[in-house]
Amino acid sequence: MATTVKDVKKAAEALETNKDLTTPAVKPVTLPRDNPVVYPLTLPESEARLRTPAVGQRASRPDGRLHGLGQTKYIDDLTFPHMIHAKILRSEHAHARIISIDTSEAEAMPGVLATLTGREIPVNSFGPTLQDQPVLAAEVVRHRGDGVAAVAAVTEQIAADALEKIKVVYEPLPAVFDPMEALKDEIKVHPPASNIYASKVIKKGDVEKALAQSDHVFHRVFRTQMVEHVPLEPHSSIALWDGNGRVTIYSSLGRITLGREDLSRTLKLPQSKVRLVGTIVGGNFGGKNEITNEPILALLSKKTGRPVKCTFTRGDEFISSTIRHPFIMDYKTGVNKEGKILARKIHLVLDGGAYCSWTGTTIGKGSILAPGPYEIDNLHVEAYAVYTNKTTTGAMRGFGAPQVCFAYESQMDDIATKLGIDPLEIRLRNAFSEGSASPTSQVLQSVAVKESLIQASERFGWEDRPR
Amino acid sequence: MKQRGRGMACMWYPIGFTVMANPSAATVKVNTDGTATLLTGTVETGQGALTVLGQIAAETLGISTDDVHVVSGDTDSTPMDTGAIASRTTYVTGNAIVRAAEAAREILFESAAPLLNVKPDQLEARDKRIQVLGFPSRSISIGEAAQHSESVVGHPAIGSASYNPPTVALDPETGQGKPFNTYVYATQIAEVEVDDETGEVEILRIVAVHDCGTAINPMLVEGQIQGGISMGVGFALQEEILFRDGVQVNPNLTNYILPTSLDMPDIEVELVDNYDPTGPFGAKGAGEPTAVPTAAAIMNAIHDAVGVRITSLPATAEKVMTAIMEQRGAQEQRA
Amino acid sequence: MLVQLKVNGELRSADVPPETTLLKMLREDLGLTGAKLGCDVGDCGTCTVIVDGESVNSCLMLAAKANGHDVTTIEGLATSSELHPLQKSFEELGALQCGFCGPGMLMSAKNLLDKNPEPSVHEIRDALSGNLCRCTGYTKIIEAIQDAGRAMTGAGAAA
Amino acid sequence: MRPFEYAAPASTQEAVALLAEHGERARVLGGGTDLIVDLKHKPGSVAMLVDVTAIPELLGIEETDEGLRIGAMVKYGEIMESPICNELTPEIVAASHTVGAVQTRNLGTIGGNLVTCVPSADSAPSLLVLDAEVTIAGNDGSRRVPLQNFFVGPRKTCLEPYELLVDIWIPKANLGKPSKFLKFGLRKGQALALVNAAAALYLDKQGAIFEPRIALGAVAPVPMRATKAEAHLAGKKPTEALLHEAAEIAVTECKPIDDFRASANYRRQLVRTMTYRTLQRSVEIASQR
Repeated sequence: MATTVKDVKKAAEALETNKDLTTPAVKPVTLPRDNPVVYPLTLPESEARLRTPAVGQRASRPDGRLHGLGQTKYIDDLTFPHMIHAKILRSEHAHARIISIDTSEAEAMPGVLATLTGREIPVNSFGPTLQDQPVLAAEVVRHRGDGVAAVAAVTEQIAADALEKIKVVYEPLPAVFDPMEALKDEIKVHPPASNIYASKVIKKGDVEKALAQSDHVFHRVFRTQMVEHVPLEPHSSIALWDGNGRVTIYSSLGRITLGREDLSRTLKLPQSKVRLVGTIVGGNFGGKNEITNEPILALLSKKTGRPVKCTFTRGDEFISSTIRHPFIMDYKTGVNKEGKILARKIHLVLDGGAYCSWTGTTIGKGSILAPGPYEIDNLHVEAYAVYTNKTTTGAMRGFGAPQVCFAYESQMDDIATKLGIDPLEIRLRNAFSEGSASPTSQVLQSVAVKESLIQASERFGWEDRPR
Repeated sequence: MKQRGRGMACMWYPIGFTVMANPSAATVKVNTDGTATLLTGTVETGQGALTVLGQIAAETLGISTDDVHVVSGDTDSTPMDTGAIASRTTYVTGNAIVRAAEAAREILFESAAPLLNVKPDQLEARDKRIQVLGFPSRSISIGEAAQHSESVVGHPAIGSASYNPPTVALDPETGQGKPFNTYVYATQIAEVEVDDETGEVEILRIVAVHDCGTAINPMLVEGQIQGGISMGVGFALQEEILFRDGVQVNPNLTNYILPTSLDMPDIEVELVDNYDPTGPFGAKGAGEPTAVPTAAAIMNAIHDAVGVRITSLPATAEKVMTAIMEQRGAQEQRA
Repeated sequence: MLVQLKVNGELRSADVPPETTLLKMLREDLGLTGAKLGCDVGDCGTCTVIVDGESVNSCLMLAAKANGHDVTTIEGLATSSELHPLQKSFEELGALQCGFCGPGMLMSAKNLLDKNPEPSVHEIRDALSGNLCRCTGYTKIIEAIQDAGRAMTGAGAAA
Repeated sequence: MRPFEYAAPASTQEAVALLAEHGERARVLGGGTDLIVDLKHKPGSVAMLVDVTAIPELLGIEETDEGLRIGAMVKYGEIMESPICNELTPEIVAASHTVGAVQTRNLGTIGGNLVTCVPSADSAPSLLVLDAEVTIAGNDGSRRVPLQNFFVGPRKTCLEPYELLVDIWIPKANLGKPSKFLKFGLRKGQALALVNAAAALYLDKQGAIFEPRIALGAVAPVPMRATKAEAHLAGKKPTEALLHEAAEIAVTECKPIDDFRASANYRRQLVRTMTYRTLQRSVEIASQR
């Protein structure tokens, strides 16, 4: 592709000859707006898909071919006649009282068909365990991702322009961002409730005694960060409210049964009046397990009598969808000379962001898994989740497990280093076996941690390096 | 100078929600052409769940993966499902499907038994036929059996069932109880190279050995593991949403750094041979746990390479460099 | 303004405002929804198409700039008699999961194999660094590209 | 994006005339990898885009008696595949390879990168160490400016509103000059530079350094030369200690900032390491000649 003077001349000539193409004299006929994907009608059969027994086959996915052809339809690929587009205005403050919202100027714009504010939502709250999150904030905004108003317009650009015409008057409130600060309850995110909205305790044996009797006690604090799921497909949904008062919603949601429950609740409609359709989700990882803008679109569709679509921008995806809980993890572990863990005392603080979301499952799994896959007779795990005026943290691949694994496995190597024991060996000395008791005293079955350690070490060649 | 190091991390991870009910239902219809239609309320979110669920239905009915058409993702027509969350689909929805397909199969056995002059419990569904146990030459095709059920017996071969993993609530004081029905286990080992003058960490290799019970579809399990590791790599070294006064400073893919193809190491995947009698054909799950031990293994490898313990994620080059300089400072003071 | 393109070998045109990106024109005016909008600023690569033999981010290119040029999208990768070897390998080896990165990923892969039929793993990684994938860790995608490359050069492929 | 007009003039004169006509509301459109993003984020201020990517005077790579000429609208992808560049200025090729990813390199132009004039412009250091000059066309003809003087401040060049960057010249004497470019980003693919560094130098018959050049990106308001470090090297034998001393001087010359990507201190550490490494590699190449 190296360009030379000759190439430039050639390019100029090509431009010349292409003149007809670039400035056609007659407007050519545009082909109908169909989807002209080219694909062969006779398709090769995949052998693994044809074999019995089916289990254990490396069968290819039926959607694999459609992915490759560009034929898979995600929500944003769907259009309906007369479909319009919605955009959501987000908060200007991390914490503020909403004094007033004036949408009149936006509504007067040509191309704008409707606006919506939180007060118009029949039941303006949702959440999988605590219903503490508004669909659109009506009284108080608790983080910058809170939506305060929505606009439906004939194009996305007009909807975006209209957002700038909405006048929201706020009374800023003091905000708290640091979870350790938030624990003090000096600034409350959901007053009068405490910022501590979830906690968990797991106790077994006598930790203090066992720590006192340990040959070595290891203590360290570990921290993890906020992480976004980054599905390549941003959240997208389309709502169609029909003449029978029934609403159909196409959504990139990963859990439609419970999504329908949430919609029925927020819209105050019987479940039979709500149909939720999911196509393939373009990446979920826990981030698409809650409704976001679906009730808003339903109500905008009701107001306008048109299908309404909203696809998140990448920015929306970051600030208004959920993200992974940061953990602050205080680990104290007592071991004997042989590296056997005698006691582990763990204190976890989860930065919950502005709303509860999937914190229940995260704090549950995080606490139970925190001691690691090890037989430990004396345990004390205490975990607290606190509200802060930041992005809501929710479900993300692992529900707290990647966080605590970072802590318990880092400390395992600290112990190994100090005692001069090989990292593989110290794990084998402590790991669960079939029938071991878990931190909650559950008798474990189908245990394979030692097997995985040995097999991985063999594959890696762990023993190849002299100690 | 570049310093090499290696680190391992193992983990355990549960299937399903913590005590909270998380049922799935399924309906399996056997068609007169010998295929089956599976109705599930879950949604394909990329893992290949629908393929695996189809394989589970196919296995129960003795037909091939291709013989099962999966209908999903519409609350009007599919049964309830807690959804694509908590690594639960293969295990929970899979268990519901086994039960639903067994119910449909039972109807086929009832219809076929008189035709084959045996009792229903003497039949099995195998290689696309209903055949007499231990006497495979005496058989009829599944399509025929379905046809007979539908048009003669008047009992179409449709089975429905649901499954919710049994748990025991945790004691509020001590947290003791049975929060999950089963767990999976894994070990990952990372080899890294740390540039001790920039702090840059290059991951050379990751070995991942995972237990997921029976791998219903090993190819898809491998895909889960490889993908989980890439999230683990981002979590370990790169990804962080940064705030200034409550405002995200990097809410875009230019400044929120996640692994590109050039940032990923070669990944070697193996599965542990394991069978969980409580799962569908011994299967457990593979979604989330794949992303769990990666960061820990990498941090241990960094420690092995340059002797610094990273205590907060992500281990950016700057953080690693700062730790190396602090360590040098401390060593100089001692000297 | 009237923009006329040769898309997947056929002349297509649409009357679009000058601020229309090539991606928007393909998706909304020509009904070709294969190329995706993932970030809208050229970071993710889901919008990758090939213009005059070179892969580009169609979200960063004005449709006006493509006027009079040759555009190949994912919809034009197969023929009516055969899948492209990349499509075959990607399918058989389970290279894609959620698939949202797929159309862009495949166009980048095609762009690579068109220029370099037998790329090394590093060259493949380098060629894909503008296509983010969150599902696969890129592993099976790289394997599938190698496999397709072998099929195209006649070295024999697994798929 | 908000509405704007679009024009694709066929010559430099036409382009300059359009820019003069529309004044501040017009913007020059090159590959668009920066400008289109800006228009999406900060819409509304631009009424006219003047697309200059098809103007023949702004295209092409050629070697003349004067040196190497790279048209302002030459894409990174073209530089990477140019046999002339690969032979004569391999580190400009290397720098081009670190820009974005394939798709952005097939759109983005070297001139666009210079005009955007961000401190981290990837193409700048490898050009600065070869004493590159640029040709600027305006209403009254054209002028030639050393690249160093082209950069005025963050996102500010010496271009007047009606002027156009036409091409970039590497003097003949510097073609094939031993050089090394390094970029350090937060990841390997599609990275923005935390620090860019380039060095170029010759060794004389006695093995002493002459005409040393060091350029750094992303550590000052504009891509900069570390002239004191250069002066320290000139005329001396390239010992390891000398190169380390030069790197330390470069650290004192740069003026990095703290931002969310990295601290100023860390950037200084990178300058230390990367200056040394680019010098060391340049010496290695020079001594193999």
